[in-house]
Amino acid sequence: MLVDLISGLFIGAGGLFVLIGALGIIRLPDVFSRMQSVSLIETVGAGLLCMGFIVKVGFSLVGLKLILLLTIIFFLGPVVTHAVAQAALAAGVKPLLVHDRRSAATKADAQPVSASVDKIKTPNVKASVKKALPKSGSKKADI
Amino acid sequence: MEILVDAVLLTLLVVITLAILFQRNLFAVVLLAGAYSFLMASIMLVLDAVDVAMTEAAVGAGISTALFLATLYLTHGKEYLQPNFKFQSILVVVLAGGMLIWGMWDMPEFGVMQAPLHENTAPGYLDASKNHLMPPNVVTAVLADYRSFDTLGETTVIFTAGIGVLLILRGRKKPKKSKNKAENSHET
Amino acid sequence: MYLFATIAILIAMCCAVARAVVGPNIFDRMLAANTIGSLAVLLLVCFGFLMGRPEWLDIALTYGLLNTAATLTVLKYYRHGDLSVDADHEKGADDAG
Amino acid sequence: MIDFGEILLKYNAIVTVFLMVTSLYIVIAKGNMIKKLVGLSLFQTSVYLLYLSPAKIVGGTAPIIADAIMVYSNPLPHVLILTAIVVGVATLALGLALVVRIQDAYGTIEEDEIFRAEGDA
Repeated sequence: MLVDLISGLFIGAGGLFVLIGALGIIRLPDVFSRMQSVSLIETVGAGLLCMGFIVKVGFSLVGLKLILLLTIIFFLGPVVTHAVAQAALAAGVKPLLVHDRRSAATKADAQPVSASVDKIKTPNVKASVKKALPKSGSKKADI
Repeated sequence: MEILVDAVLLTLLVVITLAILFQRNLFAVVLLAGAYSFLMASIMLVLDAVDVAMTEAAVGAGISTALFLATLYLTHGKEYLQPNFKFQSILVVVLAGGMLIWGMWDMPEFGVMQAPLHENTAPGYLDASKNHLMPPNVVTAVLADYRSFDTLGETTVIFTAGIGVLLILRGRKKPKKSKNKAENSHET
Repeated sequence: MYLFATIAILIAMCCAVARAVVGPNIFDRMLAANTIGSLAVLLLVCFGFLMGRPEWLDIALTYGLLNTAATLTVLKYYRHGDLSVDADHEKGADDAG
Repeated sequence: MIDFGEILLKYNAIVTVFLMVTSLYIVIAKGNMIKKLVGLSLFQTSVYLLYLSPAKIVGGTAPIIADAIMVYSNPLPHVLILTAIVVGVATLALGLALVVRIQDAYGTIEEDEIFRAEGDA
């Protein structure tokens, strides 16, 4: 009974964190900040979920597998996000700092073109149609 | 519950397929194909095909992606521009799709136990696994025992494909890359 | 609770797919593809418990490893334009070009 | 009023047909060889789905025998598809090798450019 309660709490919290991370994936403005919410899913979300299941099954083969899985996700997720960040930086994607956001916002105010930072939709679609393949430089297209 | 999860995953699959259709950057196409494979493997798991899901994840998301990337490297993966809308193709495709839907509409409903498919041979294999000295995994039992010659033939197919890739790529200028590719296809 | 977790993961998967489809540049897609893989692992675990047979966690392990390997392969290809390059031997070589 | 229950029960078949049709369109209408091969592998995957959907029994579990479980899904399509996947990746490798040779011979992997080169020759 207590076990059920504890594991339920863990799993619920994990689901909540996964949801928050998902919100971040669609709402945050650029790659680097999205990376942060992805790692939220991969560490806290996955960790809490696996914790809950481990508490539920106790010490058994399934529990052992869950521990292995938790280890893998917990350590390899940040490795992957780090690699993505490194590759993005090497390809010339600049992080969108607060200071940049302000200037982008004022620029958007100055120009009638809707390049507002909050509405990431329109620039996104445009940039993806325009197909910004690797070659840096053109990364200015988004936001 | 299974039906709901299944339906959501299938919808995501449709979305990704449409994205692949309209995407012009080959690199992004390969990435999306990898995501498609993961989703498809999840669907296979929901459909209770555990072994198939594992194979699909390994082959679709792992080896296929590596093969596509190797080919992109060798062919420089340029973007391409061409007229998008081809009337004849769309006509053919819509006709084929309509006929398929028409033909499949009479099939038994999803997940019904009384479908003819489930009543003839499958219970025999399940019983054999349950009562005789067969491994508990029925798929393994069928694959490695009842039809092991078939599996041998399958291995032969992979071998032949590896030899074929080697022969096709033999006379190239950069032998290093072709060897790399052949190894990739060999690992299956 | 299992149900809630499963639905949360499905919703997160929808968001990741949306990001993979819309994503302005290639790294967004890459990140989204990796997220889809991780979420598939979590979905697999939750779904196993939901259906009462949590034995196929081996497959989840396979997924997790493959997901990482695939993403790193793609990144390596993207960064160096080649899969067989030795990254340690070209320190400082800026091939971002 | 649309009957959503029936749609949900037919949803697998509908999506399977849609995937088949879309990937068939990619194969026959897109000019780039690599994209054609991506379409071909998507087509194969939708065929897997075509085989695996009827094998599922709602309420059943995967065909791995355990005590106290009565209903299993049908294992035979799984066996067929397991073979098909492996053969599929062999086909894919061969096709990609051919694409590499085509690039060597023509300098392009666009279908129309290859046709043009052939017509001139």
